Amino acid sequence: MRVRIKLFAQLRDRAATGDVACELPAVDAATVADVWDALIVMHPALTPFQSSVSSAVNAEYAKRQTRVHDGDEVAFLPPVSGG
Amino acid sequence: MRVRIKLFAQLRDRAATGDVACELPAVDAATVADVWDALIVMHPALTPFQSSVSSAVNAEYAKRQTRVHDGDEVAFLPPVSGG
Amino acid sequence: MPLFAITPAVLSVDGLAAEVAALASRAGEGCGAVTTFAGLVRAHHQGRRVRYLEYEAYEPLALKAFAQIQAEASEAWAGAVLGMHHRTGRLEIGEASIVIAAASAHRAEAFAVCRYAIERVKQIVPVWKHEYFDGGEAWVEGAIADPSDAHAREQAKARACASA
Amino acid sequence: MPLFAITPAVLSVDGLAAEVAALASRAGEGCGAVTTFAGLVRAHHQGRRVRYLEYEAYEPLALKAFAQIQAEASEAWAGAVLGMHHRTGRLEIGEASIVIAAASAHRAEAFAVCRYAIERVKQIVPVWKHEYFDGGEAWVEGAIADPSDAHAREQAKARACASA
Repeated sequence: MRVRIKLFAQLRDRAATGDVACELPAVDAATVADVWDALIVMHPALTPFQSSVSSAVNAEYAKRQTRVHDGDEVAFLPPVSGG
Repeated sequence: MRVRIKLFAQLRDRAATGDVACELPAVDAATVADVWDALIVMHPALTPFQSSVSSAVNAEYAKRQTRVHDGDEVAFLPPVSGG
Repeated sequence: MPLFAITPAVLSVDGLAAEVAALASRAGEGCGAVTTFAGLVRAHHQGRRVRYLEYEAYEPLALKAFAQIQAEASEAWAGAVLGMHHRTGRLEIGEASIVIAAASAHRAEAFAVCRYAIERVKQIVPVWKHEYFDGGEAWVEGAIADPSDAHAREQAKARACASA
Repeated sequence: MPLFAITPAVLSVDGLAAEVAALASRAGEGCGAVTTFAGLVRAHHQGRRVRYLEYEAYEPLALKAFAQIQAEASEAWAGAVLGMHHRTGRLEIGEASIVIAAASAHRAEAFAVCRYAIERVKQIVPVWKHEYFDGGEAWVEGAIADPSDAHAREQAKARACASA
């Protein structure tokens, strides 16, 4: 299965891209955590954000254990600083 | 001595005037309380406000025991309801 | 635009906000937060249908009361700039009777000063509201004005959430 | 004017205030209080001279986060109407990055909702601030976004002075 990863702010800067196509093994229960693990293999510079990153699936906040499906958009968000 | 009394809102309505000239005996220590006492003799309808009225002398908040002098402007204020 | 005014003219909250922001931006840490409050005439009050209001003020004392509120706010939240305009005369439903704006480097102070100001206005500023409703009219009951009442001041501070 | 927006356009706090006031005036007790908050770009931050800021947002999620904040506020303070606009792109010193307006029958709710909203924006809305200062640039450190964190929500409520 294939998901599209979106990266923002520092994450995008570190990865030097805001859009990453990600191919995952077609397992039954792929999660956001699996997508992150695949991402940091491709972009090891993102590893330090492991403990502070938030995630969203199809523009809804998600948890590490949230299931992802083929075609989903998975976003990783560094700590927010709006306002 | 002569002071000018200003009345506002309900007080003015009850007295049917906002300006009252008040002649006081030329004592050494006339106070706001003396002016009030003279006022309610002239306008007994104001008596019920005795416990809720605030006062000012020359447009500065005053207390019952504040001294007044010839020519002063003494204002009596019902409870405020601005905002 | 003066920071404090008693006026029969229609009030402008954005003009006052711009004014306090400009003043705060020239101070110490600059201006990072502007808060405003506007009190509007409601169509219903205590189960009555309001037609319009009339506000009366003792203007020279009201301006001094504004100045006292500003001094109290500066003592509690240094560096915040405060502006307050109260309208007088006849006000229609939906119109603003008072606008308050506060500007500061940080939001906690701007919120606290703005809230503190309206609480204190209702306690000590010599303004009176006369309500004209369907079937009658009445002066609105308010607070006995005592500018030296420390308890009232503490209550206003508590509502301003002084600790946050 | 939409109640919630992420936009590169200059923000208008008075337009948003008018919008929430109009909506609140058609509800139950009517609109007696409007509060606003504007966050402005300061010239100094952490001892550095700021040249300008750039804000970036994940717009579809940010709009959903605004909706969540509105739902939380409605649960805590029924009847208050809330609007929030956050700007993106390059902002100069003195410009507003965010404007919030809240309208309610009474002032306590209007203040609480406005303050609650900005606290929650800083906790859960996916927007990022990039600071360009004399001698460099940096992403500003913020809060780990967790919309289901009950502790953060309680903290925002406490700062909104929910009890007053």
